[in-house]
Formats: sequence, structure tokens, C-alpha cells
Amino acid sequence: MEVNILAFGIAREIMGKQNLVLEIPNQSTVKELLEIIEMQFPKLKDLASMTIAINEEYVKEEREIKAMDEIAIIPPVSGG
Amino acid sequence: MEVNILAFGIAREIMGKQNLVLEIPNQSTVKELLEIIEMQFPKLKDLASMTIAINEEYVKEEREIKAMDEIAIIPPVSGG
Amino acid sequence: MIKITDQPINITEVIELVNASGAGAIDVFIGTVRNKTQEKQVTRLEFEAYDGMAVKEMQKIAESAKSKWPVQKIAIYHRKGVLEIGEVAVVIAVSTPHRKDAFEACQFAIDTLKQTVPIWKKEVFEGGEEWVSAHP
Amino acid sequence: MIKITDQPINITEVIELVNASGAGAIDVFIGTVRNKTQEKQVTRLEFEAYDGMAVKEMQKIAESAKSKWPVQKIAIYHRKGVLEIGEVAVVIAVSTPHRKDAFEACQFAIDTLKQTVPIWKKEVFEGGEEWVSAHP
Repeated sequence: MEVNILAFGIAREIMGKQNLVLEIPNQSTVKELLEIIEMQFPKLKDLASMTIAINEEYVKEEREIKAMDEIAIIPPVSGG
Repeated sequence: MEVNILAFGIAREIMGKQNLVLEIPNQSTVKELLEIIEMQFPKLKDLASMTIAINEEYVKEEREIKAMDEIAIIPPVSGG
Repeated sequence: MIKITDQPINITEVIELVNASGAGAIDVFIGTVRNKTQEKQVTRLEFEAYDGMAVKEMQKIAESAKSKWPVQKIAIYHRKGVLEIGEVAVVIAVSTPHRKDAFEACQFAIDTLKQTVPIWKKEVFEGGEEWVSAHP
Repeated sequence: MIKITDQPINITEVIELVNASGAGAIDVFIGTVRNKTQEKQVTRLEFEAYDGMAVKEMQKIAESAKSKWPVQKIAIYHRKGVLEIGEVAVVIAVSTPHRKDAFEACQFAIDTLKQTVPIWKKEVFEGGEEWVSAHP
């Protein structure tokens, strides 16, 4: 299935854009999605951390991706 | 000798005025001064604490009073 | 009383939001842009936010502070966009009946914000730039 | 940047006094008049100060904070006279490079002020009044 991914901060810079459309297998988990993304953008592996938020919430790695999910890549936060 | 004493807060209310002139023996210490004042205004003994400041500084009880000292009675402070 | 904004933050406005007649103490934390970090001269900062989620995470912090301390009111404002030296990046104001709780709740809020809220800061130096905390 | 005043305190003015380009953090404590203490309804407060000594003791607190933490600037303003509910009695602002120091130095300043600065507060209730902390 096709999913739409938002990227922020250094992840956005590494990926070259804020919005990315990716083709992933149905029933992929967050963990699997992360692996697919890192394969495509190996520089993301150098980050201190990288997590996924779905529908504006942090989620566990076992969470299954659904077609309508709003997916966001969250590199190490540094607000404040 | 004659000394001029400033009083604040509840001490001022107990003594009935902000400025008090007292006759004390020459070379009296702060401790002795406190005793003289408490004798004259027994209600001061009910306070949680009472100290003396001289020339705008906290002083030890052994400090000797001099004629030109600015003496102030400091009941428990409660600023802030 | 949670806001992400690309306009300068009005500190007085944030403080007035937490006024409460039962409060005896207000603690306010203001994060400003420093002119240096680890001996490098910073020219400016650029903040980027995942707005919707950042607001949600800030709301969680406010709820969590209220559950841990007797917080009367709490306000959290975060700036985004380009900030020059001395400008205000974040303001957190907390009102409580007694002062110890105000300090604790406010410190909890800024500490947690730095860990959980999806906002990113890029430091721009003379001849370089760096996303803060991005690399180990 | 120490002041005893019988006029309302301008919080913004106090905060601006501690602006410093090397500061990344400002903590501000604001003490306001609560509407109750130990379940009694407070009508107003009356603050009395031994002005000259109070300023000296506040200066000592500022110096002491600077010796204990990397304080860039510190300002302490205290109001005196009659204060209504919600009015500001004291404002302390501290700027430091990092936030933990700002919180600690500011909390130290207000805690010490309450112990050493010769200022006295009378609470006025419906049908009574009481000098705070006067009696054991």
C-alpha cells in the first residue's frame, strides 16, 4: 500500500523533502517501516534516535500501519 | 545613656510607636537591651522571635550598644 | 493556554493567563537564544515544529503537571521560525497556592517539553549549522 | 536591581533588567496575594518594611546567589503598603546560561528573602487581622 510520510528537522533535510510517498507491504509494523525508510536514506541511521508518530501520537514499534494513518518521522527533539 | 529605637510590624504595634527613646546603662549589650525592652513591653515575650539590628545589620547578642547606633527591633519577618 | 506561534511571544500575556485568586505563587520559565553553545558563536536559531502533535504533547505536559502538583493554571507558549540572539523561544508560567509547587511544576514542564515535544532547533554559526542533539 | 516600592510592580520591567545575551534561561518568581490562608478569607495584606536594611539584605541575597550559581543578572523587587487580592508582592528574576541554575538560584533567593529580609506582612480578614509568623 501507499503511505504518506511527514518528516521534520534533520530527517526532513536528509530525505530532501517534508512529504514523502512510500510503497510498503500491507500490514507493515512501525518497526518494519523504519527499516524501509532507513534502507532508502542510510544517513538516518547516524541519528541519536528516530521514532515514528502516528496520528500525532508516539506509538510502539509493533503498531501496525493503516492506510489512512498520518505518519511522521521524529528525529531527536530539541525544543525549549 | 539615651538611645533611639525603631520598631516594626507587631513590635511597633505592641510598643505603640515606631520610634522610642530609652534610657539604658552605658556599655549595655544587645542582650541586655532586649531584656530592658521586654521588661517594659511584656507582650514582646510572646513573639516567636525578636532580634535587634544595629546600623541596618543583624548583630550578635554580645554586641555593645554605642550612643550613635541606629537600633531596630526585628520581630519575625514575613516578607515575600 | 498552549500555543505554538511564529510571532514574538508576549511574556506578560502568558503570565496574565495564569492569574488566579487562589494562587500565591507564580513561577515563570523563559528560554532565550544564547549567543554561544559549547564555545561556538551562534548567529541565530531556527525552530521547526510538528504543530498539531507539539500542541498535543504540550497539553499532556499541562495535564500531567496538574495531576502531580496543586496547579491552579499553567500556560506554555513556544515560538517557531527564525530567532535572533536574545529572543524568547519558550515561556512556561505556572500558578500554585505555595511557591515550592510552582518551581517544581514549572521545572517539570520545561524538562519534559525538551524530551517529548516534537520541536527541532537548528543552530546557525558563522560558517555552519547544526540540528541540536541530532547526532550521538 | 533591588527595589522596595509602594507602587505596583511592573513585572516586565523586572524581567527586562535580567536580559543578557549569554543567558539561555530566565526564571521568574512572582509572589501574589492569595484570597485565603489556612481557610480564613483574606481581604487584603499590609506590608511594612525597614527600607534601608531590607535593601541591604536583598543585595546580600543577590551577591550570595551570584557566588553559588553562574548568575548573569538578578533583580529583586518587593512591594510595601496595602495590597489587594491578586496583587504582586514580590518579583525575583534570575538569568543564567542553563535552566537548572536559574530555577535553583531563584528558589534560593525567595526562600532566603522570607528568612532574612526585614519586611512584615499583616493579613486582614473579615473581622480581624494578624501579623504573619509573629507568634509561635
